[in-house]
Amino acid sequence: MRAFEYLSASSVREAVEALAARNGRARVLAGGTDLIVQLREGRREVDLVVDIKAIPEANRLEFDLQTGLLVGAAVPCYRMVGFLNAAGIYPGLAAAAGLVGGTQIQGRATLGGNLCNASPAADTIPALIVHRAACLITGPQGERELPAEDFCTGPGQTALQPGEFLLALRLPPEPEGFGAHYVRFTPRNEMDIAVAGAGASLRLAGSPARIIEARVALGAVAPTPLLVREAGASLVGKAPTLEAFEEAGRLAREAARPIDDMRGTAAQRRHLSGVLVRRALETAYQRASRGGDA
Amino acid sequence: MATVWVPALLRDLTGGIERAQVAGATVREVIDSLEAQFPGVRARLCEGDSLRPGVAVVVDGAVSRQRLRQKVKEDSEVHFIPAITGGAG
Amino acid sequence: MTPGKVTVHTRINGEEVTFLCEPRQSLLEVLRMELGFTGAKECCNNGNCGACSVLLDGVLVNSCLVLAVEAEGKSILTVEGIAPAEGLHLLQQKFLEHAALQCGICTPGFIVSAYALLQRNPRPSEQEVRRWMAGNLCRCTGYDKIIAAVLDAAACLREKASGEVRVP
Amino acid sequence: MNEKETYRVIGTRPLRPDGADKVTGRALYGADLRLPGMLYGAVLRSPHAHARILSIDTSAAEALPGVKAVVTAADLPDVEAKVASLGEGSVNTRYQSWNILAREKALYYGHAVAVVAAASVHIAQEAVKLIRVNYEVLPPVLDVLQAMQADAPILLRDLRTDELGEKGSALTNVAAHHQTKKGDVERGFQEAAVTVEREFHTATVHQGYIEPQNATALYNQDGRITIWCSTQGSFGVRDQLKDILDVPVAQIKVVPMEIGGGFGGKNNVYLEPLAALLSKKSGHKPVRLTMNHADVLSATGPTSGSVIRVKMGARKDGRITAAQAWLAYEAGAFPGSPVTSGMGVIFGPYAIENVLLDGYDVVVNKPPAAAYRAPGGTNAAFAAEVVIDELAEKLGMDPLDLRLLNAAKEGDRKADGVAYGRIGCVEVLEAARNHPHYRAPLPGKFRGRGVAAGSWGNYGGKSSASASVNSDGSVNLVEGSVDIGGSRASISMQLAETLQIPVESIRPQVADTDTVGYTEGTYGSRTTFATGWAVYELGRRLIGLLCERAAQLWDVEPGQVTYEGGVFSCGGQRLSFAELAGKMDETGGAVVASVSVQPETWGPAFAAHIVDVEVDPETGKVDILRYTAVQDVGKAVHPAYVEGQIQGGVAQGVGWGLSEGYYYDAQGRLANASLLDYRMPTSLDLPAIETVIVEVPNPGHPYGVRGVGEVPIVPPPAAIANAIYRAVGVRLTTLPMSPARVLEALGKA
Repeated sequence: MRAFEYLSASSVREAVEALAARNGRARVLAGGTDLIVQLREGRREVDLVVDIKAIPEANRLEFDLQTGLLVGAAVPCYRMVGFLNAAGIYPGLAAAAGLVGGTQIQGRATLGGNLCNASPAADTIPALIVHRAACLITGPQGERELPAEDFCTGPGQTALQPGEFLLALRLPPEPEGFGAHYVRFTPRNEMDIAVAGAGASLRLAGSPARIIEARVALGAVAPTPLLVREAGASLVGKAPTLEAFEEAGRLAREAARPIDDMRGTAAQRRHLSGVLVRRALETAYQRASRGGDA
Repeated sequence: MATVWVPALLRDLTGGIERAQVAGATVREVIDSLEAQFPGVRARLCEGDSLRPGVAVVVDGAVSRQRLRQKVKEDSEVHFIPAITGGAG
Repeated sequence: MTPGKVTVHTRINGEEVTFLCEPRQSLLEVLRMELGFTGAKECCNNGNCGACSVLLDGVLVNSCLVLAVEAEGKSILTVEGIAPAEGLHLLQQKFLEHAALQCGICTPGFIVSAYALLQRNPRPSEQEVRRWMAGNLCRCTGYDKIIAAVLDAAACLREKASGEVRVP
Repeated sequence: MNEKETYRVIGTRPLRPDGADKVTGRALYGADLRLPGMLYGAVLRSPHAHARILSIDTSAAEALPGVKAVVTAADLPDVEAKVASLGEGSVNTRYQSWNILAREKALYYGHAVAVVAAASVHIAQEAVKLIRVNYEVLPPVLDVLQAMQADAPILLRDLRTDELGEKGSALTNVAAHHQTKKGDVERGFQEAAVTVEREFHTATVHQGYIEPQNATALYNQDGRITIWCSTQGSFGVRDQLKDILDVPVAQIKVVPMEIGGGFGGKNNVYLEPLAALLSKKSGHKPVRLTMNHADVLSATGPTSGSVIRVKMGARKDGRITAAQAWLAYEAGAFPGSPVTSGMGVIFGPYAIENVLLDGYDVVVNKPPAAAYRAPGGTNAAFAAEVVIDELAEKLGMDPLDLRLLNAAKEGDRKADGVAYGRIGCVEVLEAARNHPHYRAPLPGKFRGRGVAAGSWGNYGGKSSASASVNSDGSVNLVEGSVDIGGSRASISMQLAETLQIPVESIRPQVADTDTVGYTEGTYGSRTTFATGWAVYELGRRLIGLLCERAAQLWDVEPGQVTYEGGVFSCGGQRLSFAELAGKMDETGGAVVASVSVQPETWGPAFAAHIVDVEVDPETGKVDILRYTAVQDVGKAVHPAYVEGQIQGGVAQGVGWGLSEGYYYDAQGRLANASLLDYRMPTSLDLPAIETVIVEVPNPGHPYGVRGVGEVPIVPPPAAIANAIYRAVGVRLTTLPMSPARVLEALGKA
């Protein structure tokens, strides 16, 4: 591994200043499960690694019925999943975050890191998108917010500007009649990267129930995680039926732009997009009809 | 006389004969006898003064480590088979 | 540019240990090459096999995916710290009784991983053990005897802790 | 020989003697060794699958502070000249040398090109990046059928097809054509009422040991070379080093460290000669080289991908009348695939009158094939056992009944004409048919049960051991067999059985090549068989020596002393083993013995596997619900480790069947060279694996031992394929049977 310096930043300001001073040659370290591998394999070269785990704001994990969930970028998956499961909230996000690696990886990997690594196959990003998560970004120009679907711009590429870093993620409260889920397909039952993944959320209202809001997002079938607006739109106003879910799945399949690689074939990914969207919607619907995720 | 099972790829030299009764007290002598009956056999089975590295000789069911020096009995069965390999090297 | 070495203060298996390292050195590299804790094995070296598992402040991690400098102020438990002062830990004993190891290279990682599991969940189901251990690869055993050893150790530890009678 | 019907030690389950070290992390594997002043190495590997090396410039690497030595192929002895003087027999040495460091051409992605030793591994890795190699990139040949075509790019400049001593005239990638012929297949197929013919493809797969290759070398000022490494056979390493480095055997000492898995993949040397050369060039400093898994997957192992065509015919009553197979195996960059082993396995469990087998050994731009657990057997059995399943279906017969009807028995001749001795094929198939698993209902949609059989020949080979008796009656045992899966236990148990003393009294030690007699590697299911035989002879010799000591004490002839139940006696005089050991001083000092054996009477192993699967027709995913493996092991010395061998073989076979396989991109770069994307089964992918041990003792071994480790990997892919067919009605003929392939077969994607 090429040599670099290490800074454990204790404040947002210290981190921002250190990142800005290195002009793109510095990188944030949270869980390290991607960054350390990339540095070791020479896929990324930096002069400085800025550890954000000692920054209080990056470790926040808070839930409020009015403002929703706030997850600091340095919160490891096991901690967040445990928090969500214990409180019985955001089961769709818990499902996605719980899939990131095996137990050892769960002990280190973070939601923020999963997002910043910007893998097309990242499990948590479709879940964040369907939860309408916002990315809280901080940098030399202060803080800004960006919808999760706009954060990744290409494989390994994000909307972060020089000197900026992802500080936290904010998820709005799950409204009445809301349900969300993420499912992925992997050949192995663990320790695998999604061949395809699908997140889905919907909100039900009325009696008989109609879908009043819906979001569908795909992973591993395009250069970035994909919000499939037309699939979500197709559901709005409809009754929550298998036919409606399958139609959303069909639209998702059409939106997918998959490739052949060592993890799967394009044809397989296209097919799975439809299947997984339907399955995600089925579980999201079950959650919604039980009176919301909470 | 020992019975030699002629390897499939040598049957062009034996006129299609699959089994031959040949004299010899060792595998070396058996091959000499075969050569006398079917000229060219020795050059295919041997390389210099030893059995080819890729060829194994089985006498009465056991793969022989003595190879050309292996003793052969009057009623022995002798097979030349491809040496079992696991991989290169 | 060669950045200088950094001083890191830790507790390893209950003992205070201070070491010097380069920022690019992983915790695994320092444990093995500088401090002599070779029980943590360097195998895949990118988080995919679990052979280098250690507990970092009580959390199971792959030490190949931790920079040694990150261990500042933290406590580390390696396989060398599992056994009590006398004899073996029950998990270690059960691994031997069940023949749960063949080549043994993955064994320290499995023992540390199982130790972490039983601290959290003293009564795991077979499926819970299999899921927890999915980050520890073994190529020799087919996992069968490892799972049996962990379940047996869990039952014995419960029995020891509470005088509980085992139900077969 | 099996005069003993009951054993005291054999068949019990003692704790392994090296156990405490392995569960506490104290056991020393190769990468755990630290020597004073040790340097660390890194290897530069070819990014191209097929390229001519025009030049290598190492000057910038050499100039980097901390770099102590750089080695390229120019530093290896010129084996070419040696080959010329020795004839074709040395051709493997030349290829091996070319594999150690690419000479004229890089022949696969990951082929080592240069290697650096430096003060730290990080400096060595930085230095490697400074080496400039000028390549002329050539088109790669990655597919065995493509490689066989007349217009395919040629890998090696001198390769002509060998057909049992007859060389072809044209340059080719087909290194050899083998043929086995018995009876008349044409006539056999005419007699058949039903025939099935199919073509099968299997991916290149890796042994997947968890510990990467490592080697530490000290090339001393006096020319002595010491190598500490992870190997299945220390003497094999010594032999290879002698040839590759062109140094006398006496100059080399190989110290086998604990080994973190091998499965056949740690017989060949990769790093050892490089570490030795770096040590020499760096001023005789010890040098350590280790691989990571990217290196392991791209440049060691693997075993052959293959294309196999099988045709079988049977009469209405189920009797198989003819079987024909065409097998083409990838050898990797240099000749030497296990195709002949595949030919031995393909119809191994059956007595068939008319058989024709053609096997082709074909070079492609992949790493040279290394042995992998029953090399070549799994590919072959996959093809044959799926065809037999289809025959059973067409005949309306139970698949195990069909196999039993045709099962090979003692005296039946294999395809190569050699007659089987006492084998347990029928016993294994009967045990499978009578197993509750086979009879259990399997309710639920998309579920199916499959069976498959498998055979493996096993092996004997050279083994040595020596022992000395301690005054307390314990025995120090020195053996040359590296312990990969608990063989210290199975060897100690056979010595304890022979000596009629507790196994805890045996102190086994695996020794280096200076300390023990020549012993072949731990491969070929040979260790418990051959090294076990060595310690049986060793035990008898020690008893003979101790009888002489007792005779001295009692003033009788040694022949009058008997040894029974752990007690020496003559007339009314009695001394236990330990008591007599305590009197060594008065009777002439230490009692020591050494033996070496080379048994040729190994016995083949047979297995039958039953598997239940569930297929998700929407995703193509196959889940294993239940698995039972039945196997004849001859005699199970340590049943727990026998079960473990069977379970481990099944697990590898399941991986081979469902998820493992090399994925090369169009340029021939291995895209899944990591344990993340080379998908070996995790604990969550496998069910409990039930084992059924059948014991048909091998009459060619004092304790009836056959060999255990290899045959369990042979049936799994075929059994799974047959189960998938019963579950969803499609025949999978390509490995791995990945979700994408299952979906494709179902017409979904």
